Amino acid sequence: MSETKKFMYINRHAPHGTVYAHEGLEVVLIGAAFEQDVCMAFIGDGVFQLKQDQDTSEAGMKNFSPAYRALGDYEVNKLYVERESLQERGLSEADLMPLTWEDEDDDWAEKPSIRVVSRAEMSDLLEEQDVILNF
Amino acid sequence: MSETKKFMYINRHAPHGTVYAHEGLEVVLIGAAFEQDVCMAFIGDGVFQLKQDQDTSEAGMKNFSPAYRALGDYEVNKLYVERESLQERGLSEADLMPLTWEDEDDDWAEKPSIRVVSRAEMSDLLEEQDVILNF
Amino acid sequence: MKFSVMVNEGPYTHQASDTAYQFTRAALAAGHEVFRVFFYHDGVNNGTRMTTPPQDDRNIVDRWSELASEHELDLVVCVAAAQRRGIVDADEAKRNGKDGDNIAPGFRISGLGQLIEAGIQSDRLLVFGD
Amino acid sequence: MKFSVMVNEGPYTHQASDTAYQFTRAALAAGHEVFRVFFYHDGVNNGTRMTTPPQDDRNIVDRWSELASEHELDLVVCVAAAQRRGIVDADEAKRNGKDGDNIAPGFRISGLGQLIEAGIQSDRLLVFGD
Amino acid sequence: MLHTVNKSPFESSSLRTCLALARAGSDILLIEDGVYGGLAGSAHSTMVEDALKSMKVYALGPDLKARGLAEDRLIPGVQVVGYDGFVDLASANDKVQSWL
Amino acid sequence: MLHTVNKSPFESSSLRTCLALARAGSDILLIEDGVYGGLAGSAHSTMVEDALKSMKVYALGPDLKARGLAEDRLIPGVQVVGYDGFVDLASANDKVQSWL
Repeated sequence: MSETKKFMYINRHAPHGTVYAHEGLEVVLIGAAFEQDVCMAFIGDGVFQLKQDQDTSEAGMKNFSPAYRALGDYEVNKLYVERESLQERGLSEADLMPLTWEDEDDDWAEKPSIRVVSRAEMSDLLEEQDVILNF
Repeated sequence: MSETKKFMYINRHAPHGTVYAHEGLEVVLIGAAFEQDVCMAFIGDGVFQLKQDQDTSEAGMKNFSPAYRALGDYEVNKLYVERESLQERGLSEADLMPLTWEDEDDDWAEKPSIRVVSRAEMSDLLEEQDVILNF
Repeated sequence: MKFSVMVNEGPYTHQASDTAYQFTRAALAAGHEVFRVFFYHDGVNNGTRMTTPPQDDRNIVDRWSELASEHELDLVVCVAAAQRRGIVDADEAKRNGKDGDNIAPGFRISGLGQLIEAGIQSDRLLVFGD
Repeated sequence: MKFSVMVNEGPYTHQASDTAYQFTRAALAAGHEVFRVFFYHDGVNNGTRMTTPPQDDRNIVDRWSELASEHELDLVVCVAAAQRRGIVDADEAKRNGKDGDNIAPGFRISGLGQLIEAGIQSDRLLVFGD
Repeated sequence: MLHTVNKSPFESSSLRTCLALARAGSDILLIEDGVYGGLAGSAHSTMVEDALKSMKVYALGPDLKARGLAEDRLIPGVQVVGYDGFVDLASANDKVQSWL
Repeated sequence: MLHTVNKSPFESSSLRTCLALARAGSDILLIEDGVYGGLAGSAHSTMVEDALKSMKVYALGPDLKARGLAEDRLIPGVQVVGYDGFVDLASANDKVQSWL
């Protein structure tokens, strides 16, 4: 099979309380080398992964949140965030890290990676995928 | 300290999906040897632990539910079940295993171990304890 | 049809490993192919040969080892997840200065690329976890 | 005041072991006694010396071992939970026919009675888990 | 598309999230503690009854039996399958999403 | 009596169960993912606002910082403590119940 598959990594866990977000991100970064059509979805508590200003020093844990900024360099630039999940949590898009990527087809213009979508749009996106992994 | 402490084992997990109910019961059975004032509370999905007719053979797992019947022999005979938790789950007391103990102070009369209590009564019971373990 | 299976929780604590095992067995019994079983997160703890479960309970690790030997199943333990949790084979023990290993028969330690490859090569990828 | 602490989840997967460690350290720093730390369920996985976490992350197992050696902390791993999950010391390895052990320095394997005793002897018992 | 749910709706939001995102025509399979979502007469039955109007909902038989739940306790319309039926559902659908 | 809650109220019923059973005068400490329960303006804020009428609610500072939550995002009345404050709360109360 020489095909390209559509991979979606769904993130539904908050960071730090469990390792799923952290180890899920490691899968995405490794998976980027396989040149598939990749996107990430942030649903429910998963939206907390993208919260700005995470500082784990006092909790004595590793702060893996800067690694989300590397996603653009790995050509992982479709990060769908469910609007309803943000709203239920009292968050807005301004609370999220400003993640970007450089579009080589557009003179390396810096473009936002995060796309806030409605639940209905998220539902459509799920249906389009070939492989879904859930972290 | 020669004191007797009031121990409550709170059970809030359904059986089989996770090991907490099973390994929690092992703590109660071992703890019975220490002659403390022991009770168990079943709250939320914990009430499912006492459901009758559990049969794990097709799922290929160990059926530990018969061990609840041994509790009476270990003088663990105060099993408080929250009424509201049963109701929310569409269960009634008739769905629960008929657990009993023999009262040596009453000519070994067989008495029921399960006491269905209201949420308010459960709240009072929590306050009375010295040590609370949660499984 | 070609399946792959991902197991994300350790033995006994969550039912995930049990359900994954029963699914894998049923898929093989129905004549399907199982390309790979990939163990991630605490799932790597399924791959230790050091367990001694009670006699009257199932032996989850042995069950996987036996299924692997009967069906030439590829049981892959993620190396990064295994390092965090202390699952090591002889190579890993050497590389990380450990005085022994604990990997169970039929399991091998490899990278996350094996999971992505399973997703690409298989018709269906099923995930079992908490 | 005399505290005991119960840890019910393994390292890294849940924050429970981190919070238990920080609490224990803070209790000791405030001059309290910590009678025992008891590891149950997947918590027993904190007691393996086979982990090799990434260099830029905390080493949860070593942290416990060091705290134990600094403060003569009693770190007890439940034997029944350890058998299900493959944590063994030299005695257990012999008893169960294992070809090696993996217990980390400062941890000892013992029975559930040690937990009940901690509940009886301590002024407060705190539980950290999933 | 096949969605699996393995958590109790009384303790976790997984089933609610799954049903909010699953499209009409989807197959939903309740496994492990997820089978409690199939219980009739519970505080969350309506959620599954609504789903049944546009989707098929299945529950894994071995997990129901393990928990002492007879088929007559299920919401009418919820179908019971074995591990072989689980494999068939995973084959018949183009992909599987596990709401862990 | 001190109650600790370590799970997000958006995904788990733990906080709701804790508050239903905790008596007036109790101390509630939100730790780990439980600190999300302290967020103002969320779908579950009312639950904690009601609790604050008869109980004290605390959130663990290191866990708030780890998650990028500044104190001004908390429901007014929720107090922030460090690990030392956690130890003090555990000492000051006669027992501790962890709603895991």
